[in-house]
Amino acid sequence: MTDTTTTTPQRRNLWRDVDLRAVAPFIALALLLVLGSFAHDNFLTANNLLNVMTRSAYIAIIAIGATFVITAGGLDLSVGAMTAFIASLAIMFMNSDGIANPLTMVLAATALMLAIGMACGLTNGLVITLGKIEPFIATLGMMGIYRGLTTWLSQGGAITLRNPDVQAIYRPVYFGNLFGIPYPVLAIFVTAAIAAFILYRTSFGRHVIAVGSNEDVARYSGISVARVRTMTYLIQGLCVAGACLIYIPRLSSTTATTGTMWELNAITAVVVGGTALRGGVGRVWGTVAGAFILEIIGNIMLLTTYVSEYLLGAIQGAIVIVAMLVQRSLTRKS
Amino acid sequence: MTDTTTTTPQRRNLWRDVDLRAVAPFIALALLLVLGSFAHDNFLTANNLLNVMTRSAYIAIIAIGATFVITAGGLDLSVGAMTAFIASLAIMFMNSDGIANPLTMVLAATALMLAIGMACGLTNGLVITLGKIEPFIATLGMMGIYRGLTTWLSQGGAITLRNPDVQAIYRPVYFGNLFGIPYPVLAIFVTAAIAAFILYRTSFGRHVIAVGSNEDVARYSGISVARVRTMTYLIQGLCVAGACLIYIPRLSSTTATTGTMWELNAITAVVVGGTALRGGVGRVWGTVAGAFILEIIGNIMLLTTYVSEYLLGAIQGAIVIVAMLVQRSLTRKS
Amino acid sequence: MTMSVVSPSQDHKGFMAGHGLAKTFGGVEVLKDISLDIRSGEVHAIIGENGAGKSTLLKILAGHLAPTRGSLTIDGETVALSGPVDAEHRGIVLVHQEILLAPDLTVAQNIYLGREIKKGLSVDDKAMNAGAAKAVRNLGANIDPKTVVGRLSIAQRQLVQIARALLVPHRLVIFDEPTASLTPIETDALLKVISDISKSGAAVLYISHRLPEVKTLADRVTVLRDGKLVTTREAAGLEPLDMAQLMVGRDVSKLYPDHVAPEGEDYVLEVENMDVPGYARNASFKLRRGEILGFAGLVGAGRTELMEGIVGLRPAKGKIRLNRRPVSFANAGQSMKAGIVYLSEDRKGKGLLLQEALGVNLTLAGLKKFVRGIMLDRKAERAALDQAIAEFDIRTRNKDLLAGQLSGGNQQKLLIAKMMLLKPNIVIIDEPTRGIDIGTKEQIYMFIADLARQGKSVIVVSSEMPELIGVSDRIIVMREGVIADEVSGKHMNEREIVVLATGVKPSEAA
Amino acid sequence: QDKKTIGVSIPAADHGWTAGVVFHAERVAKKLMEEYPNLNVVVKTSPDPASQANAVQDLETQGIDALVILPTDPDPLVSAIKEIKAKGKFVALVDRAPSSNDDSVRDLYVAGNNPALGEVAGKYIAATTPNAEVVIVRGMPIPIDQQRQDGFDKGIAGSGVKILDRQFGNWNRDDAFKVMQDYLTKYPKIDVVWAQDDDMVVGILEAIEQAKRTDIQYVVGGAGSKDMIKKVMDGDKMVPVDVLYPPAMVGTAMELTAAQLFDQVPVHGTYILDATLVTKDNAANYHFPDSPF
Ligand SMILES: Nc1ncnc2c1ncn2[C@@H]1O[C@H](COP(=O)(O)OP(=O)(O)OP(=O)(O)O)[C@@H](O)[C@H]1O
Ligand SMILES: Nc1ncnc2c1ncn2[C@@H]1O[C@H](COP(=O)(O)OP(=O)(O)OP(=O)(O)O)[C@@H](O)[C@H]1O
Ligand SMILES: [Mg+2]
Ligand SMILES: [Mg+2]
Repeated sequence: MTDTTTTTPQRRNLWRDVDLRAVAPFIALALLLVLGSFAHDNFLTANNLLNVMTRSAYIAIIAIGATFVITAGGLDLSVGAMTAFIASLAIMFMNSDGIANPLTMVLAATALMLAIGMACGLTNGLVITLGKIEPFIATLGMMGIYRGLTTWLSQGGAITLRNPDVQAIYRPVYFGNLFGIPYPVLAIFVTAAIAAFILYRTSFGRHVIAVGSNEDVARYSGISVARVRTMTYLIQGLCVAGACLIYIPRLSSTTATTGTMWELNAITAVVVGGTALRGGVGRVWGTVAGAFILEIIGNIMLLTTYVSEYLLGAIQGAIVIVAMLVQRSLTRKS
Repeated sequence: MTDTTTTTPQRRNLWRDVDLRAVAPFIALALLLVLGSFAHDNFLTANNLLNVMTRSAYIAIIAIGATFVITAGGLDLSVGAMTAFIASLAIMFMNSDGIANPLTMVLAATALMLAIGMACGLTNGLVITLGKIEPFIATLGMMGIYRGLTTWLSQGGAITLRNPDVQAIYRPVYFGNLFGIPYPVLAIFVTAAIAAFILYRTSFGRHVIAVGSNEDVARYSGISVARVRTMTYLIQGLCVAGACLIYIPRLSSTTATTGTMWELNAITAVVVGGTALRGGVGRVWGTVAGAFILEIIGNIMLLTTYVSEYLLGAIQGAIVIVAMLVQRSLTRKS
Repeated sequence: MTMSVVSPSQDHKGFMAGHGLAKTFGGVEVLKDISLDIRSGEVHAIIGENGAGKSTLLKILAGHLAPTRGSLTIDGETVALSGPVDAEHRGIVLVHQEILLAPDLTVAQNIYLGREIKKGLSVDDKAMNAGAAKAVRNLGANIDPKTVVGRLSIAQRQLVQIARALLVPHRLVIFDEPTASLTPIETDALLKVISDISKSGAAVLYISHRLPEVKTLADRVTVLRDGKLVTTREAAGLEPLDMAQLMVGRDVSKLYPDHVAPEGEDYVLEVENMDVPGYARNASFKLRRGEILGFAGLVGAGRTELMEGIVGLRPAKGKIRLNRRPVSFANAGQSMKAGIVYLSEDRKGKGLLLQEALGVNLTLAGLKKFVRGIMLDRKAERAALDQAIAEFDIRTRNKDLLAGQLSGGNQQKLLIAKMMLLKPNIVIIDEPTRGIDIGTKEQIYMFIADLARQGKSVIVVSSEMPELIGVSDRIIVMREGVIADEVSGKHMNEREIVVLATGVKPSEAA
Repeated sequence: QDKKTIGVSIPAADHGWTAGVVFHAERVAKKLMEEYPNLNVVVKTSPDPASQANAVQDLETQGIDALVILPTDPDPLVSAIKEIKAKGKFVALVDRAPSSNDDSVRDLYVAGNNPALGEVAGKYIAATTPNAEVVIVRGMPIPIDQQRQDGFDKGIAGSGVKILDRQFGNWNRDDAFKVMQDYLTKYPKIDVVWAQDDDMVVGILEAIEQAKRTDIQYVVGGAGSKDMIKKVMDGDKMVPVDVLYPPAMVGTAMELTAAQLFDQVPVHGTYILDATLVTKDNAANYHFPDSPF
């Protein structure tokens, strides 16, 4: 009961701080939109922006899963390879002609993808928690395994969806839209909303944050740390499967190099979105903003005519660093 | 000092523990050597083993630098791209014909590489410490920058050392040997010895460990955390330059893809060697063992005839995981 | 060994008992053959020197550690506790000596962690915030339940931790030094909570180094020494000095050394208009050569932050003169070079590398002294450790232990030894005896007085009023980030200090 | 006349051959814009199929009249290309054909011949050293590589040529060096190495030289980098031939597309370039010292 007057200014300060931290990625996003409007006249058209959002869908959805893993203090480098693996298996399944009705086929393939995604995520989680191996190394190893299996499945070539009926029925999942909003964009927001609910409004989400914040505390509180960790990888697996769901109708084909570097993109999206790599803080909507940011950088680079294409990579790297600096300076001022 | 008689068993126990933890990677290495001897008759020949050790030199030397960065609680994903960048600049310099004497030219190029390496490392360090950006993201951005600059320097093609005199005088640095031991192998051991001395026997090394172990404690002990962190990136830059020194004479050329994935290999070597990614523990000699382990896995895969070439990646990934499991189980038993 | 068993009083039923408990860490037996019973409705205090094994015993009772030998019974039945959660289900809760809270979660989220209140699928944050606010208020504290724990002071965290433990249905509440980081006001509130718990019929086990507190609160007292149980007695009839004697095994008659307060204008440190944004405003004070200056205040008064601002550990504005010369420090390294050292109140988070050996910790701040050429002189480091162990009476059976394996009090001594290696002229000690036994306290007070006698100056920041009064020449009282006033001589008494610290006249205070 | 824009989408310069593609695309773009004052050519590079699909979309956003595309990987890009085609734009596909390569995908197809690249190399080896024991360093596990392998197998069919091993060198000099070093450890006798890519030959030659092995008679690469062509020209014993797979084909496609837009020359159909065998006699024709490749 020391004194109530002192609490108030302190609390207000705190609030301002929390807000800015969460808002920073959106400010970075807004700045990029302004920058983009200088790059090309067509940049700020609904068409272009919807294109960009649509194609950021896989990374965004994978990154939403990564938000859970990272919030719990983990890391998953295998998601890119896992995408290739799951998508390859699904296409092979749809090529198998076991089911005559194309719609049933697509639904069965969807179920299969989700099942494989969960199995892969579970494997990652168990290798890490039961094997007690650092997530970085464990998932790097799993990345080799998924990638290798994909190469083997494709026998070095491409795996292409052959059945035109299946293709026809599946295609709108990427190219279709609801009231003008492409399905993949809807998928991002639905996934993010569910994820935000789980992370912020359920006890499981609370436990995820606790495990990432201080493992010992979580353990003493009766939380099964290994279970929670494993579950985050399972969620990651599900999200990867979700990404595959949207990915397949777009290109209808996979190769051994599908999804290379996606793990780094996903992690970048998460971190640019304000989630700390050390764990304990997770920002689902920030992650979505992060994924948009990455894709918009690429879009601007492609629309502008001033930059040598040899330097694209350099400028993308520089913009990511600048985006982080903007975030940091915003946060510090508060 | 209540009871002296009990001291002895305690210490012995402790020693056993410390020893096994440090020895584990070497045991994994020995197991791999046994495994390899089944893969092919020529595996255990001096020739093959020296080949493998020689070509592990770049990763080993880069990984020794990474040991410092990781021990201080950091991470550097830019090392592969930095290798390509430094080597490209050095080759362009040697192609410039500014210095007539080839020996002087090589020496000048060496000095240049070390200087650029330090500059790159310093840049990484300052972006992280001054910019207060997570090392993962900061160095991912820098990776894009170095890689982009390399692509731009080479205009997408190869940068090849043209002067035959320079080539002739430089070539032995990779292909020559001292009493049968190839120079690159010597370089690994000399670098590791110096690194071990710095990390374990100097006050700077102690500070590196303290910063990685608990940043606040280090700060309250009057250690300049930012300075120590930056210095570890500088050391990493120097090690990358050292790796370039050996890399250039091998193929006398670089391309925009030189050094891709080396960052992941280096980090894997460090972790397989027993250094913890969370910082505070650094094992220089373990890192060297880790680099050998990675290279030997690749070597065994190529020598064996039982495995489909499509599955190599999968099996490499699996072996890395198994190697970590072996380590963990050894450590736990103690 | 004297082992006097007291006949159980009729109104207290036995709840739990330990029989022949022993615990071995890496070959060293730190607990030997301990048998004790705990009765419902009693407050049972455990006292002993630092490293006597108190925390270890309590951890065994709460299921955090398994005993190497011996057994536990609850309600007469032998049980094997599989872990803290199992113990909690049986109504046994432990409030740790160390802070165990998730720094990224809010107060309410921590209090309800692992037992969230749910509403359908989602968690009911409203209910939990309300519950947490109430739980904290019951402890006499005022902490916003939506504050992130990482922003709380040590004392506030301690209170949150207690609130969390008390939320579970409990039959035995175990407190490991709950008052160590609390100021008198919070202490009083907590002591009241403790006696309420026992009145409600649950048992309380309780460790404290504050013997007068034990005297007023405990029904029975168990004394540990060197891992052995010395005695269990009714508290009535045991005076603090008797307790001290039982603990230490010798007479402890005079806790505070004599020290003559220096006078005059020989100021070594002058602080003017110091602002530490968010924590302290406009602080000015002067420190004489050979003086011991106390800093009093409530939890959250900003003393720690002011000191950290002065030595360069936090951004701060203001004038500092050292020996009349203006100085300013950008980091702790600079202030150390100038001869000022600061010992953090947070020895685990900011004082010691818990995962490193004692020697590494000891020499970390003064490492320069151990460099020969470019190499570290490990022999000299080892010699320094031997010397520090002897000089500061660090109780460790093994010099190869990690700092985290020392008992709390011995960690504090190691921290003092570490900073003294720098041979400073001005020493700022924050909560110097937090968690330290009475025998060691005496040593630390002696040490502080010795420093002053040698012409060095000491600033003592402490929440323990008797200690401040006993050891200081002069006391500055802070309230809400501002220096309220300064007291010395006969004005240095608890009443006047509390009035200054709270800004409330004694008549108004409830 | 109206202003017209040609969008050119090609792989990023990530190894020698693609660098050549970028070089020639830029060279021809500049040339065409001089020739046709009303023409604007936009060249964009992408590292993988997914980002190339994005790039195609972005070119469309910018507004183009024709697309010249050399896909990083053809099958995954079919939908993206069809999208453009559906809007009535002229589409020229270069080099890499999807499994269904018909008019619904493109108007013009200009191609090197991947199977032929393998076949020509195989035939040469079968003819020169009919009973050779050959090791192969493959590229990356993607379809182009597979087509070349199949072509090679067809080329050696019926001869006594024996394939000892095929491993991936990832079109990368360093990896090729490693693979070759291990081949040399693994096989006491190797007659011929086929690498199907000149970049990798650089690493292979170094590994052979280091081992001082004399059993290897020669190495066959592919694509026609200036360094390898130079070696053929100079009569290097280890590199007697090279198989052409000219990155300049992208320029051909661009020129044809410009002609279609401005000169109303009908250029629909398929143009397949030969996988010419470069020998000492004809090497001079294929040596471009200024190209980065
Ligand atoms: N994990 C451990 N490994 C080795 N020794 C330990 C460990 N934990 C405690 N000890 C040792 O056990 C002894 C008793 O420690 P404990 O923490 O129970 O003391 P305490 O009575 O609570 O002291 P304090 O009053 O200082 O908190 C000490 O000598 C300590 O060094
Ligand atoms: N990291 C932080 N961020 C924001 N506010 C903080 C932080 N740490 C502490 N505070 C607040 O700063 C104020 C002063 O801190 P603190 O309680 O440490 O002061 P003190 O006078 O040293 O008290 P103590 O008796 O605990 O040492 C308190 O209101 C506390 O809640
Ligand atoms: Mg204790
Ligand atoms: Mg304080």
